[in-house]
Amino acid sequence: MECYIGIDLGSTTTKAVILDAEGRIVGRGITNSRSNYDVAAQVAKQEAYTNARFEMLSRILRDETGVDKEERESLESHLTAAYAHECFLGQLSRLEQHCRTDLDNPRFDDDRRELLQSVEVIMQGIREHAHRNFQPSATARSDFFRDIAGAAFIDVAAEISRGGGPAFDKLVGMFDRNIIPVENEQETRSFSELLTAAYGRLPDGLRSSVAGLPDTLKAVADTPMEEVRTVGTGYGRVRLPFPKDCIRSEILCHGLGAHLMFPATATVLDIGGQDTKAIQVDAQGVVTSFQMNDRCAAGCGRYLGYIADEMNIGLHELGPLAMASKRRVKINSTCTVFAGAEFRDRLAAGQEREDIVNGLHRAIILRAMSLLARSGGIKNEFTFTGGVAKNPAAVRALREVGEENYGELILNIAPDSIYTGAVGAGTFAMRDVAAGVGANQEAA
Amino acid sequence: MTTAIKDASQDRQKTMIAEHFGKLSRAKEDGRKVVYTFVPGNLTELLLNFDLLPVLPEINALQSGMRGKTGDYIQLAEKSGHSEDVCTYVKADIGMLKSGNIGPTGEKLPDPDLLLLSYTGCFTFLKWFELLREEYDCPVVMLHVPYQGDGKITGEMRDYVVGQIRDVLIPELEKLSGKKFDEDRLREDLKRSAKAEDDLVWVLESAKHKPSPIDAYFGGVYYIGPIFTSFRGTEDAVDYYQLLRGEIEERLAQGLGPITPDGVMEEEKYRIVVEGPPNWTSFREFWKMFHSEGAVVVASSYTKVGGLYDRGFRHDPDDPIGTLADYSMGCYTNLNLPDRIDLLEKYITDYDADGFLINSVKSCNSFSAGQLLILRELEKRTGRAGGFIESDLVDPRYFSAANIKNRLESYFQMIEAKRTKG
Amino acid sequence: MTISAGIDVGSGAVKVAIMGVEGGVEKILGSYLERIRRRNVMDVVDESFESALRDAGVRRDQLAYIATTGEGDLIPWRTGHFYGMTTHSRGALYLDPEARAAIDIGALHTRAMRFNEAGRVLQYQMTSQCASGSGQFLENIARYLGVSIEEIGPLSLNSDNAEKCSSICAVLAETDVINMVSRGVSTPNILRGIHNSMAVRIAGLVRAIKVEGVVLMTGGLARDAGLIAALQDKLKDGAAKLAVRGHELSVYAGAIGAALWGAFRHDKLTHQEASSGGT
Amino acid sequence: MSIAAPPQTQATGRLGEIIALAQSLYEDIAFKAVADWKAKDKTRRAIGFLPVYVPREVIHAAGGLPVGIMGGGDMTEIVRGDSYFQSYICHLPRSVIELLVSGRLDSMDGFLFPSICDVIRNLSGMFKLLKPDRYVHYFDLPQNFRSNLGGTFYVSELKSVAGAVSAMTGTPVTDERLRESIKVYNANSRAMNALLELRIEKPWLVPAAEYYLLLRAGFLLPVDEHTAMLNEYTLLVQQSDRRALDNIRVMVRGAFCEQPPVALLRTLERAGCYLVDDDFVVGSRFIPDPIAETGNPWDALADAFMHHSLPAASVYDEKHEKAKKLVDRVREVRADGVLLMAPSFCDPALLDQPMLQEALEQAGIPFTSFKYSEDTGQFQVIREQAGTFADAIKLWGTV
Ligand SMILES: Nc1ncnc2c1ncn2[C@@H]1O[C@H](COP(=O)(O)OP(=O)(O)O)[C@@H](O)[C@H]1O
Ligand SMILES: Nc1ncnc2c1ncn2[C@@H]1O[C@H](COP(=O)(O)OP(=O)(O)O)[C@@H](O)[C@H]1O
Ligand code: SF4
Ligand code: SF4
Ligand code: SF4
Repeated sequence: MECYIGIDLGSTTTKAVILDAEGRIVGRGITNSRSNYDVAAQVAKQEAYTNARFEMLSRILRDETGVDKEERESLESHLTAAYAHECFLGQLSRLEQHCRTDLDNPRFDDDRRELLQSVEVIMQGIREHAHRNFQPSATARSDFFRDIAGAAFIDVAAEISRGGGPAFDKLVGMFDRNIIPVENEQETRSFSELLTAAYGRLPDGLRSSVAGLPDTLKAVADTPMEEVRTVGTGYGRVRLPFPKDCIRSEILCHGLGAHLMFPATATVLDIGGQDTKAIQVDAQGVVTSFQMNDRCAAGCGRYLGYIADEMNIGLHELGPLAMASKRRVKINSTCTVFAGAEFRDRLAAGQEREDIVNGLHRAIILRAMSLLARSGGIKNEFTFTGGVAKNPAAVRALREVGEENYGELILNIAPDSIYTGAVGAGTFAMRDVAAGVGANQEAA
Repeated sequence: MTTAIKDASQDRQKTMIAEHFGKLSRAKEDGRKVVYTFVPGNLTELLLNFDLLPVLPEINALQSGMRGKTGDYIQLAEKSGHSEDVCTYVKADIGMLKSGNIGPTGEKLPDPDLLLLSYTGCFTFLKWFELLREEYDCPVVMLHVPYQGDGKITGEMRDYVVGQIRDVLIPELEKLSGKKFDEDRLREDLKRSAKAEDDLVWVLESAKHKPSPIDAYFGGVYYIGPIFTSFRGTEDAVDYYQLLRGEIEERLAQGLGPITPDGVMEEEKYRIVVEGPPNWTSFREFWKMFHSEGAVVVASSYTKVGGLYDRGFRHDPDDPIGTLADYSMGCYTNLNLPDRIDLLEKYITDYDADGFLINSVKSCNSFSAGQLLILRELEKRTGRAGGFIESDLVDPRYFSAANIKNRLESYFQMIEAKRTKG
Repeated sequence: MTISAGIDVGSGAVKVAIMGVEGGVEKILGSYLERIRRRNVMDVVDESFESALRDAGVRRDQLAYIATTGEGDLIPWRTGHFYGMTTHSRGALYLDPEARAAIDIGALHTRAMRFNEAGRVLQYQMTSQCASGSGQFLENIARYLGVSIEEIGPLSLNSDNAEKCSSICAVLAETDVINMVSRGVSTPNILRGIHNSMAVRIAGLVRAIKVEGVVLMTGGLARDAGLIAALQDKLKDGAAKLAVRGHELSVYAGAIGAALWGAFRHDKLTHQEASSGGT
Repeated sequence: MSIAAPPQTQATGRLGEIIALAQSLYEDIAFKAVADWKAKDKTRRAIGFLPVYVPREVIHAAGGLPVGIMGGGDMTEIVRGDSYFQSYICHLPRSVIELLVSGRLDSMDGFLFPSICDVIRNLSGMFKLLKPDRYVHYFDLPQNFRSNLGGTFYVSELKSVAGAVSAMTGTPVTDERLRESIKVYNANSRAMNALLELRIEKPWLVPAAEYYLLLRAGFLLPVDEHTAMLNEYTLLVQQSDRRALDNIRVMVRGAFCEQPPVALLRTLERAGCYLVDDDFVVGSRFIPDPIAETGNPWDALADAFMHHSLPAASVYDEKHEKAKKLVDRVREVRADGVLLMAPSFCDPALLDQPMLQEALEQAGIPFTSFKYSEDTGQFQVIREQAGTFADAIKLWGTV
């Protein structure tokens, strides 16, 4: 299969999509951006390939086996969860390894034994957490190893130090130091190895539910996927590990991506981790004007991240929590770093958690509104993209504020909205190849 | 900064300025009195009438900016209690004062014998001289110039200003200088002003040609120098503008583009109208962002802060005091927002510009408050590409070259896109 | 002996100091610090208060005054509350009797204050709505770089070629740091770069209050030798009469100062009562 | 320093009702009260004016209702307002534009922009463009204070406003009517002074937030209703059982235009500061002494503005006596210190500060300064600053 790849190296997350020769999205991958762009891009791409193969599997199961829908879905979700679990355990054992090696440092001479013991307890704790978390029915707090493992790490560490073990700070410091190398290493096992391992984790009943499942899995794993061209975009684009002519500005990519997803798009709002963009596009998806936040990250996605951290809940849970609010609390400061303090203040003042969180969402949207206003207002159709578009409370606030001020809106949000920039980039890759421009892509 | 600009007129101007500062440095020994005052709507001819020497703190601030001194000056002022938020011209001036009041030629500027607070088009002027008054033991005279809020100069406004000039200013200046007001001399000086003004207008309007022989913003700030400052009404100014006009006539005949610090501009790719003052601390770098892209500024509002001569105003020797009043009330910063927009719109069409660009400076509320509405209105009315960048006059902390360059590049691309489409 | 407690509730950590004052001699009897890290503040307060009492070997009923500072006015069982700059100045003076100014860099705010030989605050300046250059910011960066807070200082001191850090926003600076790492800039050079940019801002505050003489760093970041070095560097030129110092107990300055003011107030009140024959 | 958490000054009964009314007027950013007032009589007209000072007598005499437009406070969500102003311009004009474009100023038949700064000045032009069908006037206040120059000019401005409002209402401003209006406003300013005196004497009876809300009510209510409100409040509050706290007495300067949020005032009081004098909504008492009720009323108004008004950063200090007046006032109200609080990005207020600071320093009066904006939501810094300020004075007494 011919693959065109778009990679969006965001400030918070790195997204990759794979487009087939017809420009359909066949795979998506996302990972958190990190200090090593190469790795981030590789990991996202790898994830996208994995995702593409799972989609392939899904198609085969649907079209080529007689298995009924319910059973098929059960199999797929189990297999996906088991695959993720497998990857997680791989990373976890690397984390453990790094923690142990780290403790060889002479400055731990005094309490090495205690710390090593704690590591053991913590790892065991995380494994147990993971066991629950990777049930097909479980809703994950986050997609990323750092977040899932980190939260569990903190929980167990707090317990240990409360019980008279090493100081909490010391334990958590261990995580902070060692998560970095883990993130910067890639999974060493191949897709096929991981898939086989995941297959091994399936309950017996499921394993035999489809005749010849192992062969099907092998076929999926062996299907060749050929990377024709990759185009990169995003915050880190000046440092992208790509040849210069395979790089596009994120504004252009977002505009085009939104246009492709919703051809009648006139205005695009993208709220990412550290930046917010308001873009106006014409009928061909060409950007006509735009505004971005400069110099200050107030009111971006990262803000929600800090709040979720503060409450020790997952990003996914934040929106639903806010949706439960019935009152509106007005929040004025959107400085990302102050968010936690403001949250605590308000709690102390007796305000409800969900109302505060709801207010925080509205505050973000209000910030975005001023960028939108500066770029020329909201015109129909209006497409909302970026990570924050996944958040139902942010969407609700956007719709409310938008309609109060600009009348009725056609508000588009694609399930793939976080991939908008990557889709734009992938499409530029296709167009470049079609037009015969651009580099030969060995380098990527 | 002017090494590459070798026109005779430039040399001439330099000499004039050097002479002026020379006079200033000798003022005390020569027994000449010094008056500090502001540029917009200034009363140069009136000061000339009493042989007073003007010092323009705004010009000092901008020149300090060009010489890279303002960063320190501003910090010094902030250290003494000035807020980060306020106009940096004021802070640069206060900082310069605190560092010994060394002028652009390296000589110490004389202390003022009078602060002439001609209050035209900006409230900050008022505070500025209230602050200077704390430092110098000298009188302040206020000339309150009412704003053209409703877009016109009413009889009451004119009477008010004329009355102040006649009943307040002239007596004070007479007292200070020990000289009597000489109306005939004023008429003679005003005649010379008008003559120089004719030539200036011709020069500015030469930008209507394609390609334009001048850059009416980056080059323009040099062309307006003498007439906006201390030379109006002098023979020097008349000569300078004749010389300048001759040079431009020459360029026009040869079909040449403007001179930039990096040589003659090759191809005129974009014709732009600019609103707002330039940045001084990175003036050359800023200019380069334009000329290296083939962008020529064909008209600008900043070059009208010292008078809207191209809209027909001339100093009128037949009504000497009235004309000074009209001049004070008529400069660009005293126009209301709707009139500013009309004027810019007219420039865009008259000079056949591809687009307009606003350089919004943090310091100057007088210019900046409302510029985003100007942008939108002009886009709507002219359908041409509008651009918006932000910087500051003399605060190096607010000039982000990468940011501005980025915006300018996308802006020029937008013009290109508009062209290929329609 | 008058025994008093000072509780400094910060946005990053709770600090408690137990002080004894007798005949003009002030002594620190016990102390405790606990970082909050996403836990309920009041629980952390209770825990740290008990631990500090244990450390001092003092019973609760022996305390003449429980003084709070920082966000501590939320504690219902306090005797009185003093504001941060009042307490940090007093604490700084206790820790370093030569000090005539203090710079307190906490998790979110930076403050600079000038005081006299009696600990009376004369002038002060504080950062406002923006968290750039704060402890939280440094903490985020450290987490990104995978170094623990304690290592920041020593690493930064090892820098040979400090990187220029332009971003003023605590959040955007993270991205800057990512860029530096991917360009292969070493961790010490990144940290020193960040320290330098923080120092510029802090120096601005210090200049604004016209300090001369010894300046003591208080608050959590006083433990950061790298920041102190950067600040010493920045303040060297121009104001030659400045000496920036740290103290190993600097982080307790607020708590110490609160306890001392509490004791002072207690003595004053009992004195008043005594002289007025009680009420 | 506070020994215990200060008890919340809760107003109950009739006093509570008055405060509740003032609060609801303050929160009425859609100016419903104005629409209601107009609905009672088809010929009624309301004229909105921006801070600082506008002689409301003239509008009143022409049968109009002068309504203060003091910004959107922290109650207005800024959606489009930000698109009209760069980040380095103060907050007030954004919320005012927001109110305008969202239709919340529709009940105003005209707008006056007194000359206090370039931002307000340019805002007048923006209103002209955005509301071409309304009366929009930049009301130029003289900076020359001679009656034959500034005075004459000012009277011409007054007459131009009177003419415009009269044309809307059909009520010409005769000298007689204008004198009557001056009387009505003099009564208001007497009520205001009585309250201010009480506050200076017993600040615990008149909490800053309540005082502030009452001031704001005066910019919305018809003047006689407001006078009655003030008188009733002043009477009732003296009968209340409010007790004094261990707070210091401070005076506020610099807040003449963009208004701080009410929560900020409460924060200051909680941090241990009684506000005994301030320049909030300064236009409501800009001319403290009664204006001449006989003679030529136009000249009386001009004379009052030019020679009997309070100092403000936007008025030229011709006699060079601003510093002295400040120090005198501190002594007069027996303030322990001064809070110089100015709106962020406000050139007039911030450029004034160094001069005021110098004067206070010379006089040995403690002061502290900070910036705010009308939608400031984080008070920690301000609380710390004010609290430390109060601590210092309490622990060590005044100078
Ligand atoms: N499932 C989710 N639910 C809610 N918010 C999310 C979710 N996933 C991501 N986000 C938000 O999106 C932000 C990242 O958005 P993204 O567009 O990936 O940013 P960038 O392009 O700058 O890396 C995060 O900070 C987070 O707030
Ligand atoms: N050794 C250290 N080096 C650098 N930073 C430190 C060190 N120890 C503590 N900190 C920082 O100090 C901050 C806490 O300081 P503190 O004065 O307690 O703040 P607050 O009073 O706001 O809670 C934290 O942000 C932490 O990152
Ligand atoms: S505000 Fe503008 S016009 Fe006024 S002094 Fe500053 S730069 Fe000049
Ligand atoms: S306010 Fe907060 S988000 Fe904005 S620049 Fe400052 S630290 Fe960054
Ligand atoms: S707050 Fe200051 S700058 Fe803003 S409108 Fe008012 S006076 Fe002007």
